[in-house]
Amino acid sequence: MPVRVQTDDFDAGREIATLRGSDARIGAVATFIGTVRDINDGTPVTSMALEHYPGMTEKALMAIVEEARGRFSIMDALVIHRVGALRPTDQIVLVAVTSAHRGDAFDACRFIMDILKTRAPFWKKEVTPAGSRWVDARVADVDAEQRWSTDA
Amino acid sequence: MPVRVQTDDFDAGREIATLRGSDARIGAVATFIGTVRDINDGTPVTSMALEHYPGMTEKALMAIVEEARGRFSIMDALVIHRVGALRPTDQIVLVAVTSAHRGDAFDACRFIMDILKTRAPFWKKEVTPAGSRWVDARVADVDAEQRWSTDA
Amino acid sequence: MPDSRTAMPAVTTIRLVYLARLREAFGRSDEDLALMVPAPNVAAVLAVLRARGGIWAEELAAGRAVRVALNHTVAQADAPLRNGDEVALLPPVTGG
Amino acid sequence: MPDSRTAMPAVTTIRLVYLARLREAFGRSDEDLALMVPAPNVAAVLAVLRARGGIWAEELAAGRAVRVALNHTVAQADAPLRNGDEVALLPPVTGG
Repeated sequence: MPVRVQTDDFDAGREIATLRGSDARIGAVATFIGTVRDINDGTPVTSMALEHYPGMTEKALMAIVEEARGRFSIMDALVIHRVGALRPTDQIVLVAVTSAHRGDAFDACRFIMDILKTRAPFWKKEVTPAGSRWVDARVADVDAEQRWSTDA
Repeated sequence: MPVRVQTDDFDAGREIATLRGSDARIGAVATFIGTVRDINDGTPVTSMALEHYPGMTEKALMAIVEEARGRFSIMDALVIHRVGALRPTDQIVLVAVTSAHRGDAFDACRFIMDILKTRAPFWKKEVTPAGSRWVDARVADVDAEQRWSTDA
Repeated sequence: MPDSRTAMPAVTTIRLVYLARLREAFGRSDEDLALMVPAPNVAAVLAVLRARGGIWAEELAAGRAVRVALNHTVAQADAPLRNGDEVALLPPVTGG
Repeated sequence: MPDSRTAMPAVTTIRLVYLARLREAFGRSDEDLALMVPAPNVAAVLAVLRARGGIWAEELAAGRAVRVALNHTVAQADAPLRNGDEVALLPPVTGG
């Protein structure tokens, strides 16, 4: 299963090693890790709650991985997304992609992150000194997704 | 020291954790790992020797990291490149970049790899069933480097 | 057997799911909704909810960035609904 | 003290380093080279090496993709040389 939604933390090194296995066709592994920052939109963030839509989440992530497979020449891909209570410096998401060459690995990894940001049903609620607030969707994320439709 | 040249293998997970430290300004970590494939240009590869130019290598890698810092908004970067005898599935190179946002992390990581491929003084000599051969520079790598000069 | 063209429209019961900010705004995470319209679709559900007025009309007003998922896949307004379907209302996502 | 404009050119001794394929082609990894030209530069070194003929002329022919590093930094043909400089000849790199 190339996608996982979990409350537990993940060990990026171990996940990458498992994804690579002993496949000697792989020449490139591109990885992205998203982490919780202690500030957002200028406001200190003390913690956050990550909520998702069980049932849809895995399906949406699988669809994104399949779309990446169709667009890029990759061997394998892994997406892990955490939910629940998270604090600054905690890991949120891992995307790892293996390929023969680096171009496809980088492209597919970035593609998966860009599409995940606008399509996967996750929501962040931040706790700040002024109370808690749902995070607003970023215009930059919509722009990043658009990039892939105009490139196509 | 953000660059290292070594014969020993590296633990990507541990290196990423060290690079991140406890810096809560980091929201994105982009990582690339290059690995030895068991085939190149259609010929099976049983092993390879990676040679470099001691004295110049660290200097060249440092210059690439500094150029990335100047171009992209990043917190930190790490480059580890192995030399010596390597076999298929072995790790060759690690590039890891931390940033507040993923765009800069991805861009800087890819930039460092693209420039490393055409400017850092490393040479691969492959052992194949037909004997050993120095690997030819790839046109695709020169193209990848060019991309950054036209973008600038 | 009555002619289907003149029969009363059957009742279509769907499951509604509200996520994140919408769950808090509406004060509930889910509910069952009985639609008594012929050929019910996603647009019909939104019309019924908007007709409740107040926060419902406000949050689901045209132009608000609410996405609808039908049985866990994003669906358009004209997607037809069947008995037992799960229809979720999703505010803009902010994962990753 | 003689006028520097009419003096004999001083000898500039540099260290040459050959990497990878070039080291194997030339059968050596390094050597010292004494240049007896005024204002010696990278181009002068290449000219001296090409004048050796054979594999030297072949590998260093114009149009061959050989890069020169002066004291560990890539240098152009007009880069001036001083006593003790390290000049390395690099075939196209293939790391990463």
